[in-house]
Amino acid sequence: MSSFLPMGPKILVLTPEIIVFGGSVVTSIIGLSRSKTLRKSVPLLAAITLLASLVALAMGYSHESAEQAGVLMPHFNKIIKAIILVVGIGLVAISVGHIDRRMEEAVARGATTFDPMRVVRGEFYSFMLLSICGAMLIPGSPDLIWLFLALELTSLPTYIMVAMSRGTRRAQEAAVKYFFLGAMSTAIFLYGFALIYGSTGSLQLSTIREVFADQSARGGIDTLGITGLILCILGFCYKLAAAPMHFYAPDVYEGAANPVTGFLSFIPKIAGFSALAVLLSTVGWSSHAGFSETGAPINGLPAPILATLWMICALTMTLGNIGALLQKSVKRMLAYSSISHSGYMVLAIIAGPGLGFEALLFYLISYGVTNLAIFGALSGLQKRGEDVESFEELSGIGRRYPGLAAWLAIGSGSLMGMPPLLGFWAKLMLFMAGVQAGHTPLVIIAAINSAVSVWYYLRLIGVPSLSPPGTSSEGVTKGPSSWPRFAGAVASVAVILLPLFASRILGNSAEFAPTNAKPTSATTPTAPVATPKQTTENSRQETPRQDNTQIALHSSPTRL
Amino acid sequence: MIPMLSITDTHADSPAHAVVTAIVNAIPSPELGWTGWILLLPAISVVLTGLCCALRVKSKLPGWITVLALAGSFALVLKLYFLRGDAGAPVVVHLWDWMNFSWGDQNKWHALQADVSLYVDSLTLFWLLFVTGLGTLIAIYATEYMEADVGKGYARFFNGVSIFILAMCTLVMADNLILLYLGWEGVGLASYLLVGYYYKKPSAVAAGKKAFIVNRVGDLGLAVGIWLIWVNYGTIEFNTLFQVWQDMERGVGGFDKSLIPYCLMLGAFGKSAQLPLYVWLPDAMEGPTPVSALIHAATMVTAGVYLIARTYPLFTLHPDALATVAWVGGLTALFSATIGMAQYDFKRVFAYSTISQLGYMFMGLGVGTTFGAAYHTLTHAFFKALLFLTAGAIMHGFAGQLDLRKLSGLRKVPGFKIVSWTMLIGCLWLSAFPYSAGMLSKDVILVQALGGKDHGFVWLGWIGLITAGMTAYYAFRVWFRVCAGPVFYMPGEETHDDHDTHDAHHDDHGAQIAHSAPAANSSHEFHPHAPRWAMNGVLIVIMLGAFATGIPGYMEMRGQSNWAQVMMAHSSAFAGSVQAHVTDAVNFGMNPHQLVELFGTIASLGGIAIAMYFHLLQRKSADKLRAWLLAHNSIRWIPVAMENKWYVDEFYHACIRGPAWIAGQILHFTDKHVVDGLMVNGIGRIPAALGRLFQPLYNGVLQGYATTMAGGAALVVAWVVYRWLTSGVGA
Amino acid sequence: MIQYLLLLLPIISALVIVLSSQRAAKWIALIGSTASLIVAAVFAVQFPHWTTGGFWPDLNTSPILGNFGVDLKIGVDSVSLMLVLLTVFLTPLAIAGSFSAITTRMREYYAWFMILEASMLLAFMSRDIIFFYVGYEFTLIPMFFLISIWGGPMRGPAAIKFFIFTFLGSVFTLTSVIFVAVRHFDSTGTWTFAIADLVKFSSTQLSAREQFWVFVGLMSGFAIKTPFFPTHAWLPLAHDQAPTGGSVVLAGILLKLGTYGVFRFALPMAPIGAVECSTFFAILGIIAILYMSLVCWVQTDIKKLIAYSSVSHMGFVVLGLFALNPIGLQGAVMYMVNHGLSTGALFLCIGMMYERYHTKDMEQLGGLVSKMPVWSFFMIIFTLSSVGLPGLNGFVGEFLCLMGAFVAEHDQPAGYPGVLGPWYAVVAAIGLILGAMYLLIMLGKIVWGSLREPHGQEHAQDHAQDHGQSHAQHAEIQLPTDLNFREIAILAPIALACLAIGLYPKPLLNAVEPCVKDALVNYPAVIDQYNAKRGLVNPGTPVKQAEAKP
Amino acid sequence: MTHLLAASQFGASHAVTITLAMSALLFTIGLVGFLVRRNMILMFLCTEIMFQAAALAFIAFGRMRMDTGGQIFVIFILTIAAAEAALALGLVILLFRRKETLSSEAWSELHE
Repeated sequence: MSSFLPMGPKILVLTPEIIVFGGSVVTSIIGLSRSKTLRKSVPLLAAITLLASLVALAMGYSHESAEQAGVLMPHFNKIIKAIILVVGIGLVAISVGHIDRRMEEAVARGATTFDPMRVVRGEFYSFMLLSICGAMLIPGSPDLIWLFLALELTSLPTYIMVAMSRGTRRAQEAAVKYFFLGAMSTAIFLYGFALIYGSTGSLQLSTIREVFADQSARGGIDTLGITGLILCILGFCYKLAAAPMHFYAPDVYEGAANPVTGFLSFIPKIAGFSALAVLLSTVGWSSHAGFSETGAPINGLPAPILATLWMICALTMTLGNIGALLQKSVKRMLAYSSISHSGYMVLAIIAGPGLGFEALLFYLISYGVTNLAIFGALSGLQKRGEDVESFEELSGIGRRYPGLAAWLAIGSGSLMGMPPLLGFWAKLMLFMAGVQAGHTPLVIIAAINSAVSVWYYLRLIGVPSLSPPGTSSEGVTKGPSSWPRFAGAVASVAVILLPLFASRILGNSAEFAPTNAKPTSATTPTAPVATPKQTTENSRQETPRQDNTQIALHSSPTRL
Repeated sequence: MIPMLSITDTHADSPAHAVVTAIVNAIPSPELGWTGWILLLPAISVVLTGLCCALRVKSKLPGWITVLALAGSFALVLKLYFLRGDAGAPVVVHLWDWMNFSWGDQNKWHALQADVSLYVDSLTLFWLLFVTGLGTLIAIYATEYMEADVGKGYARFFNGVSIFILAMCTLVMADNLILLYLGWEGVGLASYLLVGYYYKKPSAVAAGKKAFIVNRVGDLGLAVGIWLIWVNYGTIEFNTLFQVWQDMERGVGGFDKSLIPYCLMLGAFGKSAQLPLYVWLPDAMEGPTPVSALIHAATMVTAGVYLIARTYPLFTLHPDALATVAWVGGLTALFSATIGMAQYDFKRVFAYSTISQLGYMFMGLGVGTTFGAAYHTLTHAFFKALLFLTAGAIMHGFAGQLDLRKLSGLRKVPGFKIVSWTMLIGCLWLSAFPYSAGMLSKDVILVQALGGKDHGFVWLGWIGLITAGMTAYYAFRVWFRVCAGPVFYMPGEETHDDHDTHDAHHDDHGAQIAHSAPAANSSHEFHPHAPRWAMNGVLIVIMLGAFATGIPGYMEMRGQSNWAQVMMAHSSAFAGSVQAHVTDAVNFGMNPHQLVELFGTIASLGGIAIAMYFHLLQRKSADKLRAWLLAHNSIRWIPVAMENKWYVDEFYHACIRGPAWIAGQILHFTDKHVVDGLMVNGIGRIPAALGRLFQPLYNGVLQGYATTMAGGAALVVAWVVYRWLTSGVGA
Repeated sequence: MIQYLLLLLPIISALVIVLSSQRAAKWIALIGSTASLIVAAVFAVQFPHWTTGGFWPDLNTSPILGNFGVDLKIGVDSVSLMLVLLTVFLTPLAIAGSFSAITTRMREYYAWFMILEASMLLAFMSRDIIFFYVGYEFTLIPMFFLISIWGGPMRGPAAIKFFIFTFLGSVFTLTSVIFVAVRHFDSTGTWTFAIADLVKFSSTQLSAREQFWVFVGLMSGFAIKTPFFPTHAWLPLAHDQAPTGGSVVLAGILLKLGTYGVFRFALPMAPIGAVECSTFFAILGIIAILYMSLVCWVQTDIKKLIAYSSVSHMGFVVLGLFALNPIGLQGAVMYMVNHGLSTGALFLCIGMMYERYHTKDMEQLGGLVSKMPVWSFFMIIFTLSSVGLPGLNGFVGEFLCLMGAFVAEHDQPAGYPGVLGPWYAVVAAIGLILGAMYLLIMLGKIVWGSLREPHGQEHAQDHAQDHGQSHAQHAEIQLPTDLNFREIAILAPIALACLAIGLYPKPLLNAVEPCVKDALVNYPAVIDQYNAKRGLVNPGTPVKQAEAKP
Repeated sequence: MTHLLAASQFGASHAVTITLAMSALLFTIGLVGFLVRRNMILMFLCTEIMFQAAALAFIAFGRMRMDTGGQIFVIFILTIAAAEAALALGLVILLFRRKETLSSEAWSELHE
């Protein structure tokens, strides 16, 4: 058993999570208050909690203490937490006014009296905070147990949130689908954990990394470990909504209320990507990858893992996009779009630390903020107390609510990667990372996919602003609270303005390497620069370069 | 080493021929900058008449502006001529840089230099003299002729005329081929605008279009020629080119070099309406008659002659090309004469005669007498302008009547005396009546042809003689029908109240006429509209000019030096020409001079006599002859084909325009349904179709999802295992 | 700082327009764009490198993704500046041309228009590939709205097709650019997207295979934008449906983004790839010229005809570009500017006619010269310019493009060997005939002939209302029979520019010359090698390479 | 690192192998059950079986590696399983109240 970690730095590092957890307890209680003002302050409280947590993160987090606490990737950890908290505040804002909407309206009308048994607002925000707390815990996990628990802490509240987000049958159906399939995926990655444990004999991620390094130095990670990793990746795919575990997403996103959909499309995703990053950091990447002499990519990931991720990446992008093309419901469309974005981000995971992680984080920021803009606009609308879901209902709302249409348009533009919006820069970095890692074919697939995606994003731009208002869109009015719209507005402005600060947000890419990893980030040029003259003369038949400093280039097939 | 010019030296038996030793290198002459005004005056006229057009000036102001501008140009040309004389050395006047840039610095191929500069030698002057001179006269004529359009199309007309003179002067004064090309297309534009002057008539619009497009075919040849010249010689400036060419040996050069003259030829044949590109010229008669006179008889159509004369040093390097020019010219002359014999519209008769006479000019160029070609150009300019202007006067007077069967005895109609007699002069000149200028100029060419030793030039000479006979016939067919005989006339279908159909002459081979006004105004209700001083005066002046153009011919005949000859001799066009060794050749025991004198006279007088019989003395017998020809199936095709212009238009329509149009339709269909529909939209549908393929998987059933997920996971794992087993290298 | 002012002016105008009233929008737009024109003129006067080549101003500023070398570097060389001038010249005219045509949602229209101008300027002025791409790509958004709000009855599909098509192409361009940047990083350790650095790196350091793919990637975007032959399907539809102002900018400037991209990026970055592909693309160009000419011939919709003719004309540019010698490139650049002027003006003319008759069907119209002589005058001028009549602007570019292709042989004494040759030019030159044919036929149908007007104009107006252009609130602006002063004032400057360029193209040619040399700096050697591989040896020595400008 | 060396000589215990096989079998049973059964309670129980299969594997590996970590993990698995069970039952009851059926197929309103 590896050494016990000192408690002090650990708590220091975990302060933000602790604050969030505390907040969740408080909100769950306050939500039951008879005072309307207090009840109404629940989202505010949740937001304040997240803000406090953010402050704590900004003030208290240091790389040293994080390293002491066993955090594998301190900088990554910090930024992921920050993203979760910032976007979390926005997610809280867009959900204001949704939960208990009927109940509160009835109370306001005097039709009924307040009944603590029939309200869920407190619980809802409490679960939200819990889920956020779980997601925050993931990137810093030092061992598999922590990782497992954090993942479950992220997921379990979301199941309930889906069910309680609105009282319709669809929400309940979504919840049950989400829950059962989630349980299955949990079992899959749990089994994967078991296999990894069996292969390495440790639950500590740092130890696992050493063992894997040792194994690959001796010919490759053994079959048990590889199988475990692949199972884990597949299990995590559920959180990412990545193929082949993405099938639930359209149904669940459609069934849940708009703000919850917004939540689902971001928090589990970032949790999944953090988990993937943390887990894969045990098998390592080469932080600098390029071409070998033959043009074959050099990448530190073991070949089977790479193959898995490659396939997942390509499939997810493609299935997401082609699925989205056919949708009539905005939320289903956004679900597929969310799937495809997971696909893009897997590319960043493949590219690995350094540029890849930087691209991943930037992409997550971009996706989170853009998501807020879109769901802010969607949540800011209602039709007879119900969510607005289909394109028909959005048709021509730009005439009445130009702002909301604009946010939808800006958000869509960013998602499709239209320069100069945030999404473009994210995609740019992603492609840079992909090309640098030697996965140009994957980048080309991604590029084609983003072109395909234009078709449905254009609908989201065009239908609200360009189509004439139809019968379905006549009853659409503004939602009860202006906070979602406000959040959408802020997010839209951020989508436009954030690129200006991109450099400052990300800091230095060198910090993204796992701290305990071997220094593989030497940026030596790999391929000798071939001048056109040389290349026309000879036909470049050098043998592939064997690079022993890289971890686990090849695994022996005989060990499968 | 000056091989091409040695010929004139060795055959200096004729004292008339000045001995030129080399093409003189042009002198840059900035002090002659005022020659730019020759271009600038018409340009100013273009602007001013354009303004008149915009301001809807309702007077003859635009006409007089144009006349003044052209007269000014003419005066400047005269000044230039007297300044330099017949034999002045060529000068280059640089006006401003145009398409001019360079790269590298090693050789001349590292720059493309095409400036707006003027190259003035005696060839240029020769052309300028009659272009501006006749231009002025015809403009004066038009001020009266077009008066019905004052306030409507009057300014537009003179705008077009100004554009034409500007472009034509640019063409002949250009010091490089690209500027020449500018003028070349510019005259095409003027032709387009003026032929389509009566824009409400579909036939006029179509004729203008046709003229431009057919000319473009020729222009393509010219363009290719220009490129080839640049590729081979690294420059397109005449002065440099001449120096290069005169240092070259005959027949030297690869395929692309020997292609150059053929390309230029194509351009020249397009502009000068030779086979196979002559088809636009007859249609171009849709334009107002002064335009036909100025552009389509006297000046523009001689641009092709000018081009070949200008690049003659190149042509002499390629004797086969010259022979081609000669043969095309000769055959065109014959061919169009056959058509001209059978037309009833006398303006068209003159159009075909123009083509025919242009054929003579090319024959002259081809057989080696640039002097003959240029001289014939000059004489033809005058007598053909005269003919057209008289035709215009008749149209003007008889409401656009052009059918020679519907007019008769005009010389007795009051006011048409001058017209008739000037027309007679024109016809005599055209039919090469002995000792007329037309005969003198034609003889120079025919003598040269009959004296030719190779390329079958002798045959060409005989063709020329036969054509001369036919020419005499059809020229006098017109005159005897229209001006002689009993007085009888039917007006055309236009009335002067409706300016739009002014000049809308009857078209007897079935072209569409938009306004089918009642044609049968009985003649006694109709009062012919006699020409006044401007038209008559111009007719007389041009007639006098036509006489005057005979002078060089007489002097030539008497072996004296004359200005036309000297001017040619001191231009690049003379270099290498092979004239004046014709006395060696003997046919029927006569030398070519005697031969032409005899047979030319016979042909001319014979033609006139036949015409007199059929069209003055026994008018009915002409119809009988026609009926007799038509009655016999074996020879029926002759009159039919001749009257239908040998179906060349129809042939082009069926073989070129039709297929292209069908191709256009097919391609449009392809574009719409294959490129756009199948390819683009098809590819566009792929993603959605793929999406539909996967749609059943999202069936909403929990177990279904679970199975798909598990199955998908299994597939991914299977794929990984497969990759692992087969390659050992991931992705 | 004037270059930033130039970029910001349209954006500021757009913001002001958004905040202003519907009535004032068009005037603000006109003032804003005119101010841009003035600023650009000042910029052009200050520009020191007209004949020497090189970029100005030479500044490094405003990092956006600083650690990845993405900097907002603004600077122009003479070719960019020419296109900038074209942009600022055409935009006010297109705006003024929309005054009476746009009667609904005017604020949006003019705001989008100004944004469009800004993004075009950014694309032309950027010295950073990513910002070029930003400008290049962002033009889609305003154009999408311009088409889909103020367009014709098929505006939706047209806008979407235009958008997706162009986007699809440009993602490959982006991928290629990223590839080059990454390879640059790999070999030097620094990130940069500066055009000069990447061009230098890519043209000299990438292998033949890499260059080939980089070139293919770059071209797939530019080919669609230009558009090259088989990828032109979006264009006729987009042009047909776009409002007049949109068509003007689309044909006049946006298409030039594609050819500008080829000139500025594709050719300099991947000489080997370009040489290998040049015959292919040249043949595409020729097909475009001939095929589109024939298609134009059978069009009945005048706007579609001009749209197709744009594709045909762009074929000449393609041919000129792939001649890979100074003459061809000069021609191509000239053609870009001249096509912008003449086709833009033609679309303006058609728009003015459409506002009066509400039809673009040539079967329903005819003989307009007798009713609208001034309009007809302009129409004829611009058509002739399109036909390539010498003395007007179209000729210079067309002639040089063809000549460039003609002289692009392996054994050129011009110092720039090529891989095309006479036959390419000769076949393409048939386009001269066909071009004259379809354009004159168009003139013959609609300008000349006896007057033909569509029946029931009132009905046509009602019909237009049905298509979403509700004129209900805004009474249709009454237009005189012939052009009014505003419309003449729009067309006259273009006509003058056409004439001026046609008669005195020398300043432009001189300005383009150094840029052309820079763009071709690697070519003679590469082409000689390529031809040697095909067994064609250049006997001459290549021209002394121009020193790369600092 | 010593424990690694010790673990590398694993495979000694026959019992471990059997347990692992058992675990794999259990997981498969759970998965197959999950895929084929329509009753939501049974489906949930199948996920529990899969969880327990993982737990069994942890124990077996822990034994094999001579490491207590596996056993510790099992405790957490059980906890989470309990939490999930609570959640599952809550959900199932909620659904049953709505539709009076436990069949998962009754809930397929959301689909393409």
